[in-house]
Amino acid sequence: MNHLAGELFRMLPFIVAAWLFVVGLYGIVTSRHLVHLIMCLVVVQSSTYLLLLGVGYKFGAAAPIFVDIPVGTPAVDPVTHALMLTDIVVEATVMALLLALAIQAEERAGSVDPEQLRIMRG
Amino acid sequence: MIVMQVAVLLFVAITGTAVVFTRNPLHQVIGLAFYGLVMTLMFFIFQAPDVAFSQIVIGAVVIPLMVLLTLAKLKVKEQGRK
Amino acid sequence: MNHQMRTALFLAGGLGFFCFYLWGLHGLPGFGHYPGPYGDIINALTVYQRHATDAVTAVNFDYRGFDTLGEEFILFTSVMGANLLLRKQKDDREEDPPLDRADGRIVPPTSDAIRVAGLALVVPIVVFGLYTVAHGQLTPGGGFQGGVILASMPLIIYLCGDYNAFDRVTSHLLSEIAEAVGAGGYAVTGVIAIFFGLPFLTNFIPLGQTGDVLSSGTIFVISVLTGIEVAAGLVVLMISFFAQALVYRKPGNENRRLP
Amino acid sequence: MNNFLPASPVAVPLIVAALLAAVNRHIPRRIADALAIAASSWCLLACLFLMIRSSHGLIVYWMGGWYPFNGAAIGISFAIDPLGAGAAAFASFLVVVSFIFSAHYFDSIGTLFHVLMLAFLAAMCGFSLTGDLFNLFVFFELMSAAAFALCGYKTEESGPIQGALNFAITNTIGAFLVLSGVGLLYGRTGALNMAQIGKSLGQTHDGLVVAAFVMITCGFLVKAAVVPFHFWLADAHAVAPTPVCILFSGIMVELGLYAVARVYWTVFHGALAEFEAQTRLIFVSVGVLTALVGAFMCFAQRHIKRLLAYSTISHTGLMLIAFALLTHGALAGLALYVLGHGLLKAALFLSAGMLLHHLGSIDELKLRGKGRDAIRVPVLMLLLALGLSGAPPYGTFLGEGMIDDAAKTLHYSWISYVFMLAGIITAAAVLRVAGRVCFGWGDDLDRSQQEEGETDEGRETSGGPDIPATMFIPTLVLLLLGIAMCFIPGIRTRTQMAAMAFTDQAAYQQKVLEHASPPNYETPPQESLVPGMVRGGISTLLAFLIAGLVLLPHPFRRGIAGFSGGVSFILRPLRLLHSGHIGDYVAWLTAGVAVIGGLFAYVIH
Repeated sequence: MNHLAGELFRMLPFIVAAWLFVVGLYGIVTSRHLVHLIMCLVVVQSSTYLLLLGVGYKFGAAAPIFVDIPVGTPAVDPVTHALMLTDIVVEATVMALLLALAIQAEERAGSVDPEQLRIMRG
Repeated sequence: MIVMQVAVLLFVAITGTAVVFTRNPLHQVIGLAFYGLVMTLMFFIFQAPDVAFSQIVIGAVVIPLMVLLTLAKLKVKEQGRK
Repeated sequence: MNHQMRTALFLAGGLGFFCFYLWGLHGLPGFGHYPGPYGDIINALTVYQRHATDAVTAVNFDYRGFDTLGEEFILFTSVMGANLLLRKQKDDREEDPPLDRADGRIVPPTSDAIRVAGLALVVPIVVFGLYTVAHGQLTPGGGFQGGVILASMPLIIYLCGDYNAFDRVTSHLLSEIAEAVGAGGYAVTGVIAIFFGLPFLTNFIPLGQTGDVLSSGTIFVISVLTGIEVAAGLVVLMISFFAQALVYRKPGNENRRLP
Repeated sequence: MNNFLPASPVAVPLIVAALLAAVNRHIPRRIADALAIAASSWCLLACLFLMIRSSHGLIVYWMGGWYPFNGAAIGISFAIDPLGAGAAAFASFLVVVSFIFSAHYFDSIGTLFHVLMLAFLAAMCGFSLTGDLFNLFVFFELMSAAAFALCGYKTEESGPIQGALNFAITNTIGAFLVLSGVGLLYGRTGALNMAQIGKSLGQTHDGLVVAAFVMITCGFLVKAAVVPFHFWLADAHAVAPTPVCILFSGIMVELGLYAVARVYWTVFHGALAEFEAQTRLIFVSVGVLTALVGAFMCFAQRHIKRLLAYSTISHTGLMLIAFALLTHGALAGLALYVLGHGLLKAALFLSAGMLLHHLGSIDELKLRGKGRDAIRVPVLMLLLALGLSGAPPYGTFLGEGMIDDAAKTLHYSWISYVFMLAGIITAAAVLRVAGRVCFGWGDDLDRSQQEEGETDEGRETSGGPDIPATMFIPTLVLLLLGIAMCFIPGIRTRTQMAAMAFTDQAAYQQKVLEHASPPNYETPPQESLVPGMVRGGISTLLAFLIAGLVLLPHPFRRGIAGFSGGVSFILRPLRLLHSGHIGDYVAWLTAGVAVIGGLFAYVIH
């Protein structure tokens, strides 16, 4: 039992990451509103934050800012943080494009329900 | 520290799930902004202040704002059709 | 496929994917046990090599500055793309946009207290934004974060004043030019290094004293350029979205009501 | 110059893009055209030069001058080899063609089109040249961001918006899959440089490695539009402006496959070496499925651009088969096939664009018999269709022959029938279009198949009484190059040498991390081209036969009614699956990743 709890703890951020990925996809698949769908995509993306954050973390280590702490103090991985920053920008920009498309969908097709947006088929 | 980490991770999982299962976009956007705040907290707890800094402005302000503006536009259009 | 079939297909696939992903994640060393070496090397080198105390900024703007160049251009491209997608069509009917409120409801005018509070907020926000941009190499922050803070200034003006005030403080044209200058400047900074006989994006400016605002060579320059790009890019985005959603608040439309 | 050249295919278009964005609308259109063409020509020349230079060994270029520290990469490198540089050069070439062709397009949007195209180009070049896994993701996203916007350009119609939405959502999920895979690898190895990850993984093949492999591969295969990730492609191609389509079909989709190959040979080759046979079988199966689904769907279309899009799906299936053989011989064939196919498919899309420009429609049935006064275009399409069936002397034929030779040694010679079948059906579909549009053969609109979706699209240009030279000449040049590439002396040998270097994981690692000099490869023997010629000839004849049967006047067709009934029996459910519903697409995507992942999990255990 203790072993299982330890294993769960060891994997916790990663389990949450996998869960968010799948649950976000579920939201996308079952969505009836484009804006809802786009927000679900944000949840999928946040899965990657958790993965990267969990990967780069070190127990008991400080943030990688060497102002108040001397060089050599154990610090968490700065590279994953840089990757996450990139990821966040990507998130915001893709959102902007998708929302612009959603506005145009309402404008041109008169609906934001994926059921009604099926002109491209066959 | 560890208790806080576990708590915030579970909190992220719950709020994320709630965002997906909120079907009304107007309610959902509030959930999303809250989710952004929870993520910010998580980044702070996991020693990522730089990321937390970005996340709070992007996740809790910029994205919800864009979504709100989109929803406003959609609503105007919908009313115009009726 | 109808809704049930789609959901069933997804649940089967999603469950499979979830298990598969967990199987892969199980091979990770467990959180809290970062294996290195990349981050540890950076942590050890960054203060000596780059005179920057914020390792994340050093990675972002120097060690992996090329990624950030791509990232800046993702932002730049998306802003351009949103401009393209939200452009006015020639055949767009000049429809009377209805108001976004129920018939007869009157929006209360913004109170003076809020206006004053908003104005009082603007100055510290700008100062804080500039501070964040300038101290990126020293403390958490940098061009990206500072840029977003700066971009929130017109937003506050909108929230506390109105769209007209927002319109007055933002210029679409200027923001677009500033955005292009920020993004292009980043690439140009990289090219300047070549004239010093160095590879693309290499530092060519004296590193200065660790802890100074003007330290860390190109990191500072790139951070400022990124700040310009991000702030201007977000303002352009906001203008595009506001123009979509808020046409009906422009002067002259003020008294129209739903038919 | 050595410091500048490797970075210039990314830096130059980005700087010009920023410049054009800054002066938006304030310079005349022709100056913007000239600047954009100059920038993309620079990329073309630089990449060609790099391609030739790197044939003597990998060129490794460290951004920011951050050379590896104790064998660990701390910066981002470009690792340029002939195949990567070749892909970038081809992308630049298509961008140049696209800029020339689009002289009559996009009048109302100032320089926005140029800006987006240049960013797209920089992303494709960076994507082809980089040696860093996360950097690959960044350029993947930059490519996508530009592509989404370009795809939705015609915002005045409903179709492009829906096509762009489907494209953007599926590809974004693909990108997250890639990023998750990168995260997994980083968590194990603490490295992002592909050579270093490969070295660090060594021979280990546990769940993490397999999951990372499947997620990265599937993410890139979304871009490569492989069944069941392919749905977005037809939607996006059918609606994107023609000058953008040629980039989508000609190179962007293939770059997805390029990334799969690059990552496999630099990162996973050692780890998965033990399971090479199983990996081969899995991906060949996926490829066959893709080739067949694409071919049948292609034949069922009447929207000409959509028809061409499905033909692209079919051919990506063939390309995936070629990659899946996992030998350098097949990879060399793949490279030539991509080049040959890209030239022909780009020319086919340009032909469709000319029809749209001249006749104002892109619906095969509506255009029946209308092509007589623009007879150049259907004739051009006919000539191009021959290339799709792999007839000599088109570039596709050369690649196909090499792939067949490689398959034979692996006892996979049956795949040449798949190549023939896909080639016959896609070529027959294009021949049918050419025949119907040009001579008015075949059925008229009244017996139209029960079309459900979009069959036509609005004009992209102001139209005109004749076809301008800026449209016709680029198309002709593409066709001629598609033929001429067969006659470049030693092209097969050189490509094979390049493929050997591409697939040599150990040499790649040593060169990137330790700056070792490259090994010398011995010149491979050349197989005879005769069997390929026979196959290509048979395919072409059969394609003509099928197209002829479909175009026969109605009374004569009674005899084959049973045949066409059978075909539509297969096609109906297949077409229903292509529902245009984004939820379906994502559900298929998830299921596809789960199935491929499950197969690999089964194999490893």
